[in-house]
Formats: sequence, structure tokens, C-alpha cells
Amino acid sequence: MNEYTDLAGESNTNLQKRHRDSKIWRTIFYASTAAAIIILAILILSIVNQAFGLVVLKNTVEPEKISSVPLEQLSSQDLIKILKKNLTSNRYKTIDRDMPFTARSQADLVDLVIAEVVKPTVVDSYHLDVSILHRNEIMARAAEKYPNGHVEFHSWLNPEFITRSMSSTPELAGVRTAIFGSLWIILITVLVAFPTGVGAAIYLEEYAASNRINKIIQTNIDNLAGVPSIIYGILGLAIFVRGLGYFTGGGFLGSGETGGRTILSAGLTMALLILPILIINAQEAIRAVPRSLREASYGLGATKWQTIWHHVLPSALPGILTGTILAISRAIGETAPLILVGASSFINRDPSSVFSRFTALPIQIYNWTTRPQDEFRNIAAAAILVLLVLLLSLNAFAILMRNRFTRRIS
Amino acid sequence: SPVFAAPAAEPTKAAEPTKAAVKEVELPEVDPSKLKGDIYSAGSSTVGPLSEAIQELFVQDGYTGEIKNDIIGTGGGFERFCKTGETDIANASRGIKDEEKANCAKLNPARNPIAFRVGTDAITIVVNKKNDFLKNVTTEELGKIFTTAEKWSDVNPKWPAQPIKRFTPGTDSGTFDFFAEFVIQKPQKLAKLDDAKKLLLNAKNTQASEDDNVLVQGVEGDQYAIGYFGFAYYQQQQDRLNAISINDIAPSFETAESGKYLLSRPLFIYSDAAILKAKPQVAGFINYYLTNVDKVIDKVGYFPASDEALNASKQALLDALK
Amino acid sequence: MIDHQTQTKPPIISAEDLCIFYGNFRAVKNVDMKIVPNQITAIIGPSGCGKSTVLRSFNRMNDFIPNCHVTGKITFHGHNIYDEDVDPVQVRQKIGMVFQKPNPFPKSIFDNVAWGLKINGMKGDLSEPVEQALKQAALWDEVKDHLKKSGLSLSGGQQQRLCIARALAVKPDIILMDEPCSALDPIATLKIEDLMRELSKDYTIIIVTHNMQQAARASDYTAFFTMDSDRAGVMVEYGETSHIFTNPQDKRTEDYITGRYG
Amino acid sequence: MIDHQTQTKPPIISAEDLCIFYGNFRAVKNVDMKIVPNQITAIIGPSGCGKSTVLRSFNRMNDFIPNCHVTGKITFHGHNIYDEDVDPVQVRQKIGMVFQKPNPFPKSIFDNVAWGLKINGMKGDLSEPVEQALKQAALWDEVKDHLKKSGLSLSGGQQQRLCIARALAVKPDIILMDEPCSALDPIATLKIEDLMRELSKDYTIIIVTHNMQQAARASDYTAFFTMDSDRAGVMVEYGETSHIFTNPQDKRTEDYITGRYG
Amino acid sequence: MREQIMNHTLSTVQIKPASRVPEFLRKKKRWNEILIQGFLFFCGFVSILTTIGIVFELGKESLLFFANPDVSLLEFFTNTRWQPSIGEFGILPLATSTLLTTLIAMIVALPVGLSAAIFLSEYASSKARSVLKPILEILAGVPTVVYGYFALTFMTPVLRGIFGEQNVEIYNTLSAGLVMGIMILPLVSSMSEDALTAVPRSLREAAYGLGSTRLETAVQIVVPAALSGIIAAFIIAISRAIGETMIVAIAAGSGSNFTFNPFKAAETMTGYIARISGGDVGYDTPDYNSIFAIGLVLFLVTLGLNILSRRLSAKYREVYE
Ligand SMILES: Nc1ncnc2c1ncn2[C@@H]1O[C@H](COP(=O)(O)OP(=O)(O)OP(=O)(O)O)[C@@H](O)[C@H]1O
Ligand SMILES: Nc1ncnc2c1ncn2[C@@H]1O[C@H](COP(=O)(O)OP(=O)(O)OP(=O)(O)O)[C@@H](O)[C@H]1O
Ligand SMILES: [Mg+2]
Ligand SMILES: [Mg+2]
Ligand SMILES: O=P([O-])([O-])[O-]
Repeated sequence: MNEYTDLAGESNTNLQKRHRDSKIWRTIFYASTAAAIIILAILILSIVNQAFGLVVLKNTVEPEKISSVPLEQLSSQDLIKILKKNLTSNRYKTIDRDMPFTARSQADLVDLVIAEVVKPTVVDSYHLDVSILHRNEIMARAAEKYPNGHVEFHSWLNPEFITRSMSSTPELAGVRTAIFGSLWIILITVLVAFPTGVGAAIYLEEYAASNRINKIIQTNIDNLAGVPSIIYGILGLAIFVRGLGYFTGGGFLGSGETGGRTILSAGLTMALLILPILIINAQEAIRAVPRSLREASYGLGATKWQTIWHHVLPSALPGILTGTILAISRAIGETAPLILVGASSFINRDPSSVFSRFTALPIQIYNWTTRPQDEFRNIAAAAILVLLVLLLSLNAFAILMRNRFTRRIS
Repeated sequence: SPVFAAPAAEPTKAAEPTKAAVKEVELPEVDPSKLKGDIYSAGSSTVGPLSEAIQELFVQDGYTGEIKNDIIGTGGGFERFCKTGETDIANASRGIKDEEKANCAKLNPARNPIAFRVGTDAITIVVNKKNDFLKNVTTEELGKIFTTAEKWSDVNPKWPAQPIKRFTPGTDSGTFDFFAEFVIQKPQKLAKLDDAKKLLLNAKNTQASEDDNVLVQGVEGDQYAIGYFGFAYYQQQQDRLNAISINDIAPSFETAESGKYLLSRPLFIYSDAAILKAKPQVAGFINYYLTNVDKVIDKVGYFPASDEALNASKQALLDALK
Repeated sequence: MIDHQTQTKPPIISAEDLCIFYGNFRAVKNVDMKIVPNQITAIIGPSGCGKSTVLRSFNRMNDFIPNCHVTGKITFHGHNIYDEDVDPVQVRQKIGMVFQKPNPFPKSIFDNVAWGLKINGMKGDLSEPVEQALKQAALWDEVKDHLKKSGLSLSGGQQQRLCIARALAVKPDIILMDEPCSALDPIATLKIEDLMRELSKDYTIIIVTHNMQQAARASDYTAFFTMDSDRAGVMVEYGETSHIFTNPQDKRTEDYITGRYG
Repeated sequence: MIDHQTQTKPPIISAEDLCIFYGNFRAVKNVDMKIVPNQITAIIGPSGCGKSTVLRSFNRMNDFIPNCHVTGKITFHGHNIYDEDVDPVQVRQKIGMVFQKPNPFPKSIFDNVAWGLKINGMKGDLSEPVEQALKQAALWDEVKDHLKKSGLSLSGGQQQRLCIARALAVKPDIILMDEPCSALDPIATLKIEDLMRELSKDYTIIIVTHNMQQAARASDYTAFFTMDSDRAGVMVEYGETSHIFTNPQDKRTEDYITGRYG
Repeated sequence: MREQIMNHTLSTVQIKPASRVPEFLRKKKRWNEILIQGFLFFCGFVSILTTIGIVFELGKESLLFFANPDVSLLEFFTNTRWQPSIGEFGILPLATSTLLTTLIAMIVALPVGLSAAIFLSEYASSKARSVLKPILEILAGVPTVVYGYFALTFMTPVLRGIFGEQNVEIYNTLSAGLVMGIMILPLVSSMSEDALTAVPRSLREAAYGLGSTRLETAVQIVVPAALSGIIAAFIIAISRAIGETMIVAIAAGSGSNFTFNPFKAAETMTGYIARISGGDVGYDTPDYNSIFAIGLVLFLVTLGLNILSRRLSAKYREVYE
């Protein structure tokens, strides 16, 4: 009986050691997971840190030089006069065409004078952490170095940043063109990859007999999923940009464009890139449709396609869509293939068709990290936040969609 | 019509300024808002920022068409202009080479590149802020630093026995070509430019990038680093880097203008008469470029071209449009 | 043993020297079996002896299992359903199937029943035939007020009857049932058994079951399968249910029925 | 019901007013049960009545099911195994388990048996105790020449005996078996039943089975469980197997045994 | 006895000669089904076309590259200098730095990723898992250009702070490798976690039933049982690291450098391709052709890894019923 009084195992040193080991490793495993999550936090914080902070602004023309009275106290006529005097005639006309000066309020005109004539520009910028911890030193240094400058808190991520197009001046640059470029590329990518990918998945799961060619196709898709994206870039460059440049550049439509560095080429390249991922995900989703559902359908005398179209696809759709959205998130963030396919570094117009030249968010981020001025680093961080928000909303959308469809089915 | 700009006649070096007043060539005024269509330029990372600045002004002044500018190096720019014929304008920090011209001629329809001088640059040699031994170099020292020397002390025994970390523009950049020609080929009297390049590229610890920021950050990050690039990038980074003078001449407006500074060089944009005629927006843009470049060039960080050179460019434009 | 009956009525479906293979593995061998129309035939036997395999071969459901193939003959109204120019889709319309786990479509109750009609080209108002089928399956009273509800919202027993209604709607001649009650509670089980009895007036029913009591209670004929030493399923004995259970001719049948193994 | 026997020998393990919950759902209620040492006790009952749940509570295997909790007491040699200071690892060493599906580790046959010894700190040459355990499990002769082969390469019945050998190697007092034969063919089943009989000389065995014949054949005591109206499992009857099968006291037991439902 | 029945019945039932199949069983031609199947096959075939495209394009341009009289295959694999524009064609410096960054990345990603996977599948409650897993997947979804930026603006300064500015170059393979490891970590943990969760519960129960602790069960039973999936995850991670471009393009440096010093700048194969194709080089130059040759090497290496992964995981796959 004696040996059973010690179910707690207190006298058993071996057991105690085992429990101790178990605890130590538990801590290690836990720490690994925590480390991954802490890194994610650091990553995001370090980006946020650069997207906000104090800046030192300096006016290109001091307001006192334009008028002896403060601008706010000037009449509309005086303000218009100032504009007329200080702007080129073409610029003056352009602004007038956007909205006639006479139709603008006095406050608007004051803003306009500040933006067009006084033109405060950022001469120095600080990261968020420094801005908070060393605010006074920054103030002191700014006062010494830029006697006419003033310090203010600036969020590089702001509405204008999203709506403005590109500029070589960081504080005037925005990501609108890049966002549109990314969206256009994604559109092409989805239009091409989704039907093809789902079609291939259906073929492999429902039709393909296990013969040689189908085995080759399957193996090949698995292999393609592991091919580095830059190789797809090379493929896109060789085939879509150069080989088929006449078509992808819209030359065959008489657009006069030559060279295929267009949205179409980028979209097609991305489509090839995500196709294997999409197919594999869709295959999994289709495979997850219970066999009983297919059997029920066949048992009623349904044909193969009727079964697939009415039962298999609707049931697999949430899974397929989730996989598609994940593949799209991959495509949105891809940079290397776009570099090869020839994204533009500076472009002022939103793309208007698939034959437009383009830039995309990650390309923009990459370009900005390579510019010399510090402020470009700030807007690169802001653009990263835009990209992350875009990705997160896509993922959230994927989850919502999945939940919606799952609810409908059950 | 007579075509300006045979490459041989192209000054590969900034011309001596002529103090004598030259007759101003008047270009017709452009109203950007009246122009439509797209303009596509690509090329030099030196000229790129200047073109971008002008493009922005052009848009501010009412242009509503599409403008694109790709920074891919001078050689890359000529590739797209002459080989694939994609671009309307090539930005260049050196004159066009014969084989590039030949490519242009092979295009269908053939292109005949016309150079428009837009400014002057001074390739600036930069070192780390903490570098306290290097304020000035001779051409010969410079040649050694970027080629055979492994340590600073190999060039000058007074300098520290530390390895030299070199940061140079990529092999397809005009800057690299220019540097190879004026720092290596000419002083060492080498027959071929390629030999000079080879010497440069064979040097240890050399990082080459088309991306000037890689160079800026590289030099900024290493006490014993040295690099070079267009003056504009240096101007942006004055508080992070030190510029050194060559043969006791520091890069500046005056020394570049006068050509006294060893590495002052002309900046160009290239286009073609047929394009200018077919695409009025391109002609208008170049007109606008030549008219307004002096307003922004110092802000971007380069030096204006001499009046004479600018006038010649304007004249070339007028000729091309005849 | 199937004597007088078979002589009077021709079999509606019959297997002749049927062997079924999964790849190289022969899962079932040399089955000869004639199914008497408008009767309930039960197939019993230990797990893995090939009951489901045989049943599914009767309406070419095995076509969907890769590398499953059949030798021998299965004739339906005298025609070998494995002939080249026979359309398996047509076969399955004539020979419906109900599965072990109730598997309604993730659609409304109405659509579950109507779908089979729709794909068979029936147009217009389907409420008449749907009601008909649901009534036949003894489900109408329970669901008539919420035909729009999902088929999955029903209880297990109701789901199974819905599956039966669905199968009935396309007017098959034969209904195959593979352990249709094994996922159901005793009360639902009894309901289905009653229903089968009712349906056997108009349909021929073949049911696979694990449960000997069920076979004894609910079937007219019983086939007992077991595994041979090579793991292939064989039919040991086939005859009227009352005979098989009271007077088994084969030692193995007897052992199984008396629970000596299984 | 368990009268003279229990009075003479103290129970090796016993449940007192045992209730087991999954979250809020009470899966098993008010079970009182004393297990007689060195005997085979069978637990039978319809699916879902909580047989496995009760069995797994005997060696705290339910600890791994999130939100499963136990009220009442289970005493092993007089100590409540759900006491705060009891080490469940110790408990499971003393009370081994064999599962429904054979689940050998993906290791060699030798390592399958030796692993339990190794983690318990046994060092050196383990071939002696491994051989011992395999012999006890009546598997030695079949595998002695290829102990290096993977445990998964064995047939189902051999795998199950390997799992028994594995459990025996760590020298438990009690072996719990949850439908150990339901995945096996009749011959393998009989082998395991023989083995159980053999083992009951040295061990106490508790076996859950679906198969009444098996319970009747192979056990000394039988507990019959069923579900109450609130879906909670209850123990209806518990006693010597011969009594239960020949003379059930409860109507529900009788119905179940005679195959009227289930 | 069965024979008996059959003989008996056979003689009584008349077998009609099934000359023509009756209408209700006869085969119909369903053209739409055939067309659809054709289209679906084409969709599958696109992937073959892609591969052919890759092999053809890479092969064609690589041939041009190797046709260059200055380039010899021997030199390609043995020369330690890579400067195609001056006739130095040794892939070694690019290959070693690829190796170096990959190695560093794996030192981070594999152990930490596997540990996290073990934690998630064996220790974390299902609630914790449902929160932690998506968070890790966010980490996997962050574009690599962001990681590159992170490496340059955060990791490198941290490293220089630790090891000294004079030792760590501004562009260095250590920073790129570490950040690449971070990027790949969620891939490893997610795939390994899937493999671990796929191990049947019965195996864990068997282990616990023998009186093992959580650690013993996890490490000695579950991990070996999931080995095939874990190996696959590891190898895919390696091939991701080899093919990763933006992080090294931004943070590792941009000049080939034959070194094993992780503090030094060195360009990887992918970094080189990205830089050269970023526009600085003209078509038909040795530089341009060389990116295809390097692409081909990259393709073959990752292809080989894929195949290896499948081989290994097939070898270690255990089939549970
Ligand atoms: N898809 C398949 N591929 C290969 N073998 C199969 C397949 N389906 C069944 N088998 C094998 O064929 C044999 C007969 O299986 P079947 O499912 O017909 O048996 P069963 O009598 O219906 O058993 P149960 O009572 O368990 O349903 C078994 O040995 C089984 O392992
Ligand atoms: N992990 C679980 N979580 C929640 N409920 C469970 C869980 N496991 C079992 N149950 C429920 O507890 C009840 C008893 O289950 P248990 O598995 O003990 O029954 P059983 O008698 O062993 O049935 P079977 O004969 O099918 O094995 C059932 O209603 C079941 O649905
Ligand atoms: Mg079956
Ligand atoms: Mg159970
Ligand atoms: O970019 P570059 O001006 O050096 O050609």
C-alpha cells in the first residue's frame, strides 16, 4: 500500500526533474511565441515612430515681405493682387481655372497665399520618440539654427498624403497614384488569376484522372509555388514587357505606345505569380467539401458539372475566396517583380487604362527609402502604414466574407 | 533641316563661360494648360531630380497630361530612348555615345538625338563627417584611392592604416563614366575608357549603386568611407557628409561655372525632332524646361549652364521645330 | 433458397459473378445476387466485408472512386449497367441512394427536394411534386410550415427522411440505403423502418445494415457477407430473412448471428 | 448488487457520486462504482451514454479536454486521484490505457515498448523488459525477428497488442481499454479477449465495449450505462456479468441486451 | 451451397440479348460538359506554360551569357569575383552572400518558429491560439519591402550600437539575414503548427496514458510524428530565404563581395538581379544577360529544394488511419 501514498511523486526525484524540464521548456516555447509578437510590435512601432514627429518649418518668403499688415487682415482684393504679383501667369491662370479667385472666400485666399507664396517648407524633421523625449532640446536647436523657422508637430500620414500625387518635395508628395496603380494591378491580377486558378483547381480535384500529364501538372504547380517572385519578374520582363510589348503596351490598338511597361504586364506577371498559391488554396477548399455532398448529388442523377456548379463550388467558395484574398495580399506587397517589369519612379497621373504606365505602393516605398532627404524616409513610413492598413482591411474582409458564407451554408 | 549635336562636337566638359554678352534666343511662350498627351522621360539619376522639379512646375502651371520620369542611369535612359524607343526624352549626365546613336538610327522610324544642355554639375567627392585627415586630394591621389590602394596609408603614409571603403555610382551611370574618364583615363593616359573602368571596379571594398542614397548612407555610416555623386545629393546631405576639394579647388558655383573644378560636367536632356513635331507637348515641355530651368536649378542643387550653352539649346529647339 | 419467389417475378437488378477491386486489392469477389422487385433486401456482415462496396456498385457510385473497377455484370431490367454506351447519370436517376450519414444539401428543405427535379429538366411550379415526395417520406407534416428553412436545421432523423424524400422525388425504381439508421436514435430508427415498409409497396429497397436486429425486423430477404482469408468479401448466404435467421445453412452465418463474433 | 465479492476484497479503484461535465453539459451523473481487483469489468451501453467519459476519468485523461471537469471522487487505493497534490503523470503510470483505434507511435516496435520505460528514467539495456512486455501481450513470437520495424507496419490486431505491450511495460496496476477490438477483425478480436483473460491474473482490467457478446464472453463484471432524459449518462445496473445477462433487474437493461434498441 | 442457388435461378431467368441499350439508360452527348472540361484542363495547363516560359526564357538568355567567349562555366562556378562589365564572371561572391543571409535567417527562423509552433499546438489554450495565430500571420503578411526598410532603419542601427560602428558596416548581411529570419518565422511556425495539429490526438493520448509529461509528449512523440510536415516547412523556409529580394536589396549592400563576415556588405544573387534590372543596364550587355544566368541558378536551386522537400516529407510521412 505504501507506494501509493505518494501519488504526488514528491519523493521521486526523477519525476521532479521531468516536471522541472517540462516547465523550463514551456517557458522557452512561450518566450519564442512572445518574441515573434514583440518583434511585430517593434516593427510597427518603428514605422509609426517615423511617420509622426516634430518638424521645423521655414517660409520661402516671409509674410512680412509681402505685406506690412498680417495676411489675415488683408482684403480679398489685396490677396488676389499679391497672388497675381508673385505667381507666374500660367500658375495664376491654372489656379483660377480650378476655382475663380473671385469665388473664393478671404480665408481660402489667405491659405492660398500661404501655400503658393509663403510656402513653408520642412527643413528638419524628428522621429516621434525623439520629439516626445527631447522636445525642449529640439526647440532650442531649431531656434538657433533656423531663426525664422518654427517647430510644429506633423503627422506625415494625413488626408492630403493619400489624395496627392507624386512630388519631388517630400512634404508635397502623396500616394494617390501609387494606390491607384496598385488597385489597377490587383484588378488585372484577380480577373486573370481567379478564374484560371479556380478552373485549374476544379480540374485537378474533380476531373483529373491520375495519369501522367495530370501528375505533372500537379507537381508543377507545387513547384511553381516555391519559385522566388523575382523569377516571375524576369519572366514578366522577358515575355510581357519585351516579347509581347506590342500587345501589353497597347501598340496594337494604335495607342502609339511602345514597350510594355504597363499595368497589363504588371497584372499578368502578378497573376502568374499568385496562380500556384491560389490553385493550391482552392484545391484545399474543394477537397474540404464533404464527399457526402457530391454523392448526394450524383445519387440523384446529376452530371459532373451540375454537381460541381451547384454544390461543390458554393460550398468551397468561402475557402476559395479566403485563399484568393490571401494571395492578393501577397500580390499587393510584392515589389521585386514590379521592379523588373519596370514600374515608374515618378509619375504624376493616375492610371487610366490597362495600358497606362504605373507605379505601385511598394515601389513608391522602395523609391522613397532610396532618396537622400530624411523627409522621404518619413513619407515612406507613412506609405507603409497606408499599405499595412490596406492589407489588414483586406484580411479582415476575407474573414468577414468567410463568416458570412459559412453562416449562409449552415 | 540642320541637326544640332553631333556627339563628337558635344562638350564632354563644361565649357568655359563666356563673359561676353550673347544674344538671347527667345522661345515662344508655352501655356502648359493648352497641351495634352503624355511625356515620358527616363535616364540619369543626376538629371532626374532636375527634370522632376521642372515637371512639377509644369503641372502647377496647368499641364494636365501624364508625365513620367524614371531614374535608371544615363545608359539606361539611352537604352529606352534609342533601343526600345519608349521614351520621349532621355536624361543624361554625359554626352551620347556613338553606339547609342547608332542604335537610335536603327530604330524605325530612326531617331536622331538632339542634345539640350540644361545645367552644370560638379561631381562631389564626399567623406565621412568623422574623417579628419582628408580635406583635399590631388588627381593622382584620387586615382589611387579609387583603384589600387587598399588602405588609406597606401596613398599617403600620414593617413591612417585603415581599409578604404569605396562607394561609387553604378557602372551604367554617366557619373561613373565621367569619373573614370577624368580621374583615371585622362591622367593615366589610358587608351580605352574600359581599362579605366576595370581599374575602378577591381578595387576592393567597392559598393556600386545606381541609387545615390545607398552611397550617401554608405559614406555616412563608415568613418573610412569615400564616395562621389552629383552635387545635388551632397547639397541635400551637407550636415551628414563632408565634401573635399580636388587640387585645392572646392566644388562650388564659381568653380563649376569656370570649369576650374576637375569634375564639373554638363547636364543634358535628349530628344528627337520627329518626336518634337509629333508630340507638341514634348516640344512645349522642353521649351518650358529651357525657359525655367535656371529658376529651380540651384534649389535642386546644380549650377546653371552658361548663357551661351542655354541659348544654343534654345536655338536647337527652334531649329528642330522648323 | 430464393425459390418460388424468384421463379415468379424476374429480378429487377442482378449481379453476376461480380468482383470489385480497389486498385489491385479485390474487395469483393464472385457475388451472384438477384434482387426481387418490391421487396426489402438487407445486406449484413462484419465491418469491411464489402457491403457498401457492393451496394454502391449497383448504381455506379463507385465510378467516383479512383482506381475502383468492376468485373462481372450487373443487369438492371436486363441491361448491363456497366456497358460502354450506358449513361451512368441515367442509371443513378433510376437507382437512388440514401447514405449512412444524413447529407442534405446546404439549401432550404424545399430546394433539397426540388433540386433533383430541376436538374432533370422539370420547370415551372415544383411545389406539387415536392409535397408529394415529402409526404411519401412521412416528413410533410413536420416541415410543411417551414419549407424555406435550411435542410441542415432539422434533427438527424428528419434529415434522413429528407434525404429519402429527395431521392423519391426523381422517381427512381430502386432505392439503395447504406446503414441509413446508424447515426440515428432508436425512435428515429423505428420511424425509418416503418417508412421503408411503406415504400416497399412502390419501390425496391436494398439496405446495408450492421444491426442484425434491424435486418431481422425490417427486411424480406437477407444476404450475409463475410471476409474470406484473402480479405475479399464474399456472399456466404442469401435468402428469405426468416430462413437466414432461424435456420442458417453456413457455420459462419450462424456464428455471426448468434454473436459469436463481429 | 455487487455483494459478497466486494465485501471480501477492497476495491482497487472506486467512483463516488461521480459527475462529469463538458462545459455546462453534464455528460455523466451520479456514478458509484467499485472496481474489484484482478477482475475484468465491462462497461456497456448505447452510443453517447458516457462510457468513454467515465473510463477516461479513471486516469485523469480528461484533463486534456478543455472545460471538462469532474465532481465527486475517484479513489485509487483509497486516495482521491483528483486531489490537489496528486500528480496526474504518476496516476497515468499506475493506470494504463488502451484505445479504440490502435495507436502505436511512429517508431520501431522496440522503441514503442521501450519509450515508456525511458521517460520513467530507466537506463541501460531495455531489451529484457521489452521482451517481457511483448511476451505478456502475446506478440513476442510474431515480432521478435524484426523489432526494428516500424510499429505502424503491423496489422491492426498486432498493433493493438503492441499498444497493450506498451502499456504493460511501465507496470501499471490497472489497464483501461476503450473498445479495444472495435477496429479489429473477428480473429484478432478473439486473440485480444484471450489475452485479457490471461492478463487479469496480474492486472485489473476495465473495458468499454459496444459489443454485448464481447462483454458476455470476456468479462467478470458488467456495468450497463444509458442516457437519462437530460442526455446525461447514468449507470443503470452493475453486477456480475452472468447475473446481468441472464437476469437483468432493470427494464432498460433488458431491452438493450435483447436488441430491442441500440 | 451458393452455387446451388445460382444454378437454380440462372436456368429460370431468361437473359435477353442486350443488343441496344434502352432509351432510359442510353448515353447522351453532353457538349457543354465536354467544353467545360476542356476549358478547365487549359486552366491547369497554364501552369505548365508558365514553367516552360520560365525555363525557356532563362535558358535562352543564359545561353547568350555562356556563349560569351569571356565566360566559361568553370570560371562561373569558381571565380571569386563578379563584375560582368569588366569580364569577371564568378558567381561565388553572390552565392556565398546568399548562403550567409539564408544561414542567418534560418538560425533565427527555424528554432524560434518551431518553438512557437510547439507552444501554439501543444500548450496554448484554443482561445489563446485563436488570438496568437492570426497575429503571427499578420507578421507573415507584411510586405518584404517593409522588412527591408525595417532592417535598414532599425536593425542595422541596433547592431551597430551593439557591435560598434567601426565593426558593422552600414549595409551588412547580418541585419538583412536577421530580419529575413523574422519575416520567415511565421511561415515556419504556421506550417509546423499545422503539421503538429495534424498529428492525431490518439498519439498524444497514448503518450500521456503511459505517464509522460507534456514536454516528453510534445518533443518525443508529436514532433517526430509531424516530422514530414516540419521538414517541408523548413525547406520551404530555406527556399524563401534564398529567393527573398527586397530585404537584401535594401539592407545587405550592393556590390559583390566575397566574404563570410556578416558585418560586411555583400550583394546576394537576388539583390544583384533587382539592382541590374532596376534599369541601370542596357539589353544585350553581359550584365543584362547575366541576370538570366543567375535567375536560372536561383530557379534550379529552389526547384531542387522543392523536390528535396517533397522527397523528404514523403519519406518521413506516417500514415495514420
Ligand atoms: N476507396 C477505397 N479505396 C480502397 N479500399 C477501399 C475503399 N473503400 C473501401 N475499401 C476497402 O474495401 C473493403 C470493403 O469496404 P466496405 O466499405 O465496402 O466495407 P463494409 O462492409 O461497408 O464495411 P462497414 O461495415 O465498415 O461499412 C475494406 O477492406 C475497405 O478497406
Ligand atoms: N470533448 C467533448 N466535448 C464535449 N462533449 C463531449 C466530448 N466528448 C464527449 N462528449 C459528449 O459526452 C457524451 C458522452 O460521450 P462519450 O464519448 O463518453 O460516449 P460513449 O458512451 O463513449 O459513446 P460511444 O459509444 O459512441 O463511444 C456525448 O453526448 C458526447 O457528445
Ligand atoms: Mg459500409
Ligand atoms: Mg466511446
Ligand atoms: O545616373 P547618372 O547621372 O550617374 O547617369
